[in-house]
Amino acid sequence: MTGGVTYLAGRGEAPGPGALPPLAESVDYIASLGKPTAASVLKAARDSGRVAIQPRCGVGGHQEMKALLRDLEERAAPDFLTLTIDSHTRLKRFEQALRTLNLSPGDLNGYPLVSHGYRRGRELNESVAAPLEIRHGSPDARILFDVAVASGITSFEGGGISYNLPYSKAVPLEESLTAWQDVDRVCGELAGLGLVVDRELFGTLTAVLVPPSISLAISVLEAVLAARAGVRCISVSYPQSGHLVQDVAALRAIPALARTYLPSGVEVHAVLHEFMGVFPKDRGHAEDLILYGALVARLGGASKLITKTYQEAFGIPDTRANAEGLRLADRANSRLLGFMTVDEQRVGEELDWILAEVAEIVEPVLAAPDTIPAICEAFAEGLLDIPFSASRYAKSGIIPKRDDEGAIRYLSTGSLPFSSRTRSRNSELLKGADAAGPVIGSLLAELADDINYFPILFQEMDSEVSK
Amino acid sequence: MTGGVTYLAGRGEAPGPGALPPLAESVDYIASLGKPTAASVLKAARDSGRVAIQPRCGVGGHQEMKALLRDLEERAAPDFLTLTIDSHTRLKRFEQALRTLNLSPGDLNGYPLVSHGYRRGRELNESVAAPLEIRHGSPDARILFDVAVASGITSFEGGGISYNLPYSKAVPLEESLTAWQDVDRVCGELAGLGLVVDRELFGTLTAVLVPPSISLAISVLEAVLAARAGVRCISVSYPQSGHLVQDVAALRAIPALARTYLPSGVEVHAVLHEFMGVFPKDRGHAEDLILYGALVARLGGASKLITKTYQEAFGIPDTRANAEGLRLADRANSRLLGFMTVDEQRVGEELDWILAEVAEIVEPVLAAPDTIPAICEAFAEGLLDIPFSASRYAKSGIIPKRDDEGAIRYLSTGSLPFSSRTRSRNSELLKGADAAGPVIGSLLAELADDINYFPILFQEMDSEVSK
Amino acid sequence: MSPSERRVVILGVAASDSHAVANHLIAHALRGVGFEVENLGTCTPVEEFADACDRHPDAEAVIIGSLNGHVHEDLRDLPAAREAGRITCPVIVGGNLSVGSKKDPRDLERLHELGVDRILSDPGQLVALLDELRAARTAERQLLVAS
Amino acid sequence: MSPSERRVVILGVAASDSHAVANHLIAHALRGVGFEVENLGTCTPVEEFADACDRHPDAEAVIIGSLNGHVHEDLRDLPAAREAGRITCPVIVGGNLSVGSKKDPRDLERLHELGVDRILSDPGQLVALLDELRAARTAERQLLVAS
Ligand code: B12
Ligand code: B12
Repeated sequence: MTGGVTYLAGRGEAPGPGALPPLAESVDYIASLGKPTAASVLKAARDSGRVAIQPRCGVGGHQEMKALLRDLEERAAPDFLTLTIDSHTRLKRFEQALRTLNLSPGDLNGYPLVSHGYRRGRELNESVAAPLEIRHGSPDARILFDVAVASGITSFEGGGISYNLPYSKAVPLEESLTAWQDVDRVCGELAGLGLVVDRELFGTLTAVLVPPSISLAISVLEAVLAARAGVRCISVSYPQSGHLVQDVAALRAIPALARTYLPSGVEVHAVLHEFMGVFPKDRGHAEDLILYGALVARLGGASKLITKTYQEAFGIPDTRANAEGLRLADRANSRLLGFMTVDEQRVGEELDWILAEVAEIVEPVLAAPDTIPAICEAFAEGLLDIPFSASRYAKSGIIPKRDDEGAIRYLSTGSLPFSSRTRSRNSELLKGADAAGPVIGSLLAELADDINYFPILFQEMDSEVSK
Repeated sequence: MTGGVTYLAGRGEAPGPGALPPLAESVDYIASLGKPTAASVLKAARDSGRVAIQPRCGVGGHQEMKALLRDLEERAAPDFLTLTIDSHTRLKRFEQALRTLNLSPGDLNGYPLVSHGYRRGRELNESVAAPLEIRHGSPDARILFDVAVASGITSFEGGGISYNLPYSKAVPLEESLTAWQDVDRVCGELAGLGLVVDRELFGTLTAVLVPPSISLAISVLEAVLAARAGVRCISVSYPQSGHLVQDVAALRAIPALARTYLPSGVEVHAVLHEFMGVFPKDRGHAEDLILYGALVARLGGASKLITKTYQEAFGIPDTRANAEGLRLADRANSRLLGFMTVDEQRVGEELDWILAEVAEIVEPVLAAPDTIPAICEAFAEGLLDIPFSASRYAKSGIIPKRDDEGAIRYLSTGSLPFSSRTRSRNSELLKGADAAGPVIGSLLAELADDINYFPILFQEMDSEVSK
Repeated sequence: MSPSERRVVILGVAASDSHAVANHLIAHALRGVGFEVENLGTCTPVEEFADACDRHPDAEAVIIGSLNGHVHEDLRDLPAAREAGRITCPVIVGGNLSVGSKKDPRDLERLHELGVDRILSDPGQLVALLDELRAARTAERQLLVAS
Repeated sequence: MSPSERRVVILGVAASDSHAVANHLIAHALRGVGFEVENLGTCTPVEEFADACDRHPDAEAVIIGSLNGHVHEDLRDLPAAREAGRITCPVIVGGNLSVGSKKDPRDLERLHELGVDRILSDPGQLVALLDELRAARTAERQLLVAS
């Protein structure tokens, strides 16, 4: 029964150059490619205890993109390669994407796949051995997804919450959740045709001071929706906070959450995004952070790691910096580092707390009869929330804060439905940190310090609070 | 009273181009250079808990050498830079060195400082901010040392045993020990003039499967001689065996041995030489080993680390590879790796054994009235020994072997004056390893496997034994 | 700033750009020193800035952040909006103003050509710049009155 | 090799080179299969190899290892020694035969020009090569006898 399988674009605007081939043809094309799917590479990584490595990479021009992928593969042989999509395309500003592509492709901050069209997508796919993933930030990715599948790409990032709230201002959640349900349903249908698409959720959200339980709770909700729509392989990504115990616990929470909230037929992988906030500028400091992130991924049992580069603080990295970031991160897979351990007892405690916080956030929503409306309502009321929202559709009523050790806690839990036990633990943990200065007035300075945590730790910058 | 201070060359052959300036002038020159001495950089590193980083580097041509030093400093800012001397100069084959320098400087495996002369040495010294060390392998380094001091270089590697047995075939130990006593005496006199020269001993010896207690015992003897001659800053280098607990224990043994065998006025630094045996060929594997070595240096509390490069298995590295090796090693100094620990109890046990073995080797020698003749005699009788000697003046009667975990033990202790307790521990530890195959006939294969430990561990090579 | 004084600025992030953190912090900081901030938030096309100017004819400046490298395309309609007299106050831009890790000064010139008046890197200098611009305008008005 | 057969080789490391490990292992291995090995060890000038040839006129080959990259300068006197008839048997060289990590085939040619007969990388192939060289020599002798 494949009658239901159609391109989503048929339901929306017509994409770039020319119509897409029939879907079944794309599935055959992928089989004929003779390269592993993203899902199988992830599984192989987990089975072998290796953390698969993946860069972010995307430039506007087609030849430049091909060269970039090939160079990265040649220099660093990552397990995955990426097409990072430009931010016009993300917001369906296809006209602007096309204009910039024609006038000045170097001005694009990613590869406008829709404008280039699926034939070029296939060409990129064929030019490297590693499977490709599309990374973007589109509240409504249906057109992009169609072109991606037609290009033979087997991994697609995003979700109805995580690719809306951090990435757009005025797209109602219902709209993005519905659009992503469409994407996930096609993934389900493709699975029926024998092609398992890896759907990575963007737990990184707004990246800056995201409390682990917020990241994981939103991924749980997106994962539940995806699994219901038929998705069979889900990667739950989590952004490194910078605190070892917290990060290892958060990564280890992912399989535990999958057991609790997802059907057993779904493969779930933990993915670490190397620190996504303000990066140190000095090359050595940036490299310290890159290596640290990769070690955290290993200790946390992640299947995959998305790397950063020593140019992160400056702009989109050049090829060499990107390759060096990959190579450095890959050192964490070294056979010689088996001696590294983490304080298991502290990780265990932190893990329990993370699971409790996530449960308190997601369970009221999942208890409602209809999940999508329940999510929209919860965000409207602040029962679900994220810090620093780019969108009007989240309240950003929570205030994150680092504790004395650097772990991210809740200074204000906003309207999150937390138990008093959770609330008092958070304020307990922040007591020391608060003591640093009077709360009134210095809040902004303290926030700035927490945002600039690594530049300050590496003494690239003075603390605002201690000024 | 500086009347005793003269150039050693006055006592030997006349070196390269032109006579050397008066020694006092060189001391003034060093003071005027306005850069820290090697000894002060070592002290600063130890005080700050940082492992200072140093490359090996040396090419034949002068301009090329200057460019190499500058490039390395610009790209990787190591704490020390090196002039690695070519192997003609090491053996006082000055004529061959000069001929190759004139005909084809690229054919030299190091910088022929004597042929270039001290003025060029000063030029090199002035062209970089880091202090320079001379690394060579000369059984009789007196001429080279004179030119080094005249060049304003404040660190000089070698010793009467460690720069003889691995580096020449037919130089009697008495000759090299006496020549090095001359060097050390001038260091003492220079200390009187206010210039403390760092004298690094070459505990690496023949580099391949050197049992830690052999390396350390020989360094103790050289250090005792150096301290008696007036040397005030001694770096004891130790070659990474590849076994974490053994290496950390060996590095931590260095300050303990200094307390036991050296006068308290002498500064002693532990230096790790990143793995000096057969390196893996694959770049990633080599990099894993480089990072591992650097982490071992940190865990062992070394003041300094001499780095390798991913081209080690192939030949003298190019500048980029050298810089990348330095940068990678420097990651071990990361502030973010404070969580790394080592099994302190096992390190403690291993440390006790190392100290016991060293004591059993050195104490009979140090008990003799005259140390130099006692050393020569002990080597003649095999009471002192090293594996794989390049020289006739060591018996190479000991046979090293890796135990099940990869630590280097004694399969045969030769004529070393070991207690039965030490001997039986070593055979205990090798029981498992021996069980791998019948001893007769397979010894050579087992030795080959131990030599090729890392290529085999990284599956670049098959084990000979299991063939 | 005296408590009676009312100073209004229009703030936002460029059209294709969703980087919110600096925008949140700048709004907080300006409000903290007494400004009335009409914060249009992320993903704000030139058209929306122009509409806000219509609503706030007394706005001292339009302050636009851009981090994602797309500022030139995102401000493509700025010359037209100025031409049409819809944005008359000074336009200040700050952030990460081109794609890539190596920055070319030409990219800043291109912004001036689009009609951007001032480019700032440190938001800490915003208040001083706003004061300077106001002083200049006052002087200009006095000049007009005098002539 | 039949137990009665006596096969002699001369082994050593080039003049400026003190790398001993491969030399130790090759000597052991050749002895293990029955060769009589005159091992001159490390740091052996051409002169010493020639002296050993004098002592062992029946030597099947002179086998020289070089790791440190100095093989060309170290074998500089080889042409003279061959000219003078002091080294008449085949000369086999192996190891790391130039300075640097990128190898140029020209460096091997230069060795042949110096009078090196065979260059090997894997010591495991030594015995086969020695057998081959001996067979060639026997054939040559038979040819001489026959003609
Ligand atoms: C967090 C982050 C994100 C988050 C943003 C979440 C959110 N909604 O806010 C997420 C993950 C969603 C994200 C997405 C993307 N990001 Co982003 N992101 C960052 C990151 C890591 C930190 C930014 C941040 O919040 N900093 C903290 C705040 C306080 O500082 P700031 O934004 O850097 O701003 C400072 C100055 O620029 C200045 N400033 C900022 N605005 C203004 C305005 C005025 C008027 C003035 C005077 C000054 C000023 O003051 C601030 C303090 O010094 C930076 C890299 C870094 N800095 O380390 C990349 C970075 C800004 N992102 C980048 C890119 C490209 C993207 C994407 C396009 C993805 C991609 N292709 O890789 C998408 C953009 C989506 C879109 N439509 O715009 C690039 C920009 C590249 C370039 N210009 O060449 C950066 C530099 C990363 C990189 N090296 O590639 N990103
Ligand atoms: C151990 C070692 C040392 C020890 C040697 C101790 C001793 N006395 O034996 C010490 C530390 C003293 C040393 C010193 C030096 N070394 Co060193 N050393 C090594 C190292 C790490 C291992 C060599 C070894 O023992 N391997 C084990 C044995 C079993 O294998 P092998 O020697 O590699 O030989 C193999 C083949 O080459 C071949 N082979 C070898 N000989 C022969 C002979 C024949 C006939 C045949 C057929 C085959 C053959 O078979 C072996 C098995 O596959 C190598 C790098 C590496 N490989 O990882 C560098 C290396 C050989 N050393 C090198 C150099 C340059 C030096 C120095 C000149 C110092 C310097 N400038 O950096 C001095 C030389 C001093 C001198 N006068 O020669 C370079 C050579 C560079 C080049 N050719 O471009 C190397 C490659 C390191 C590097 N990457 O720079 N070294």
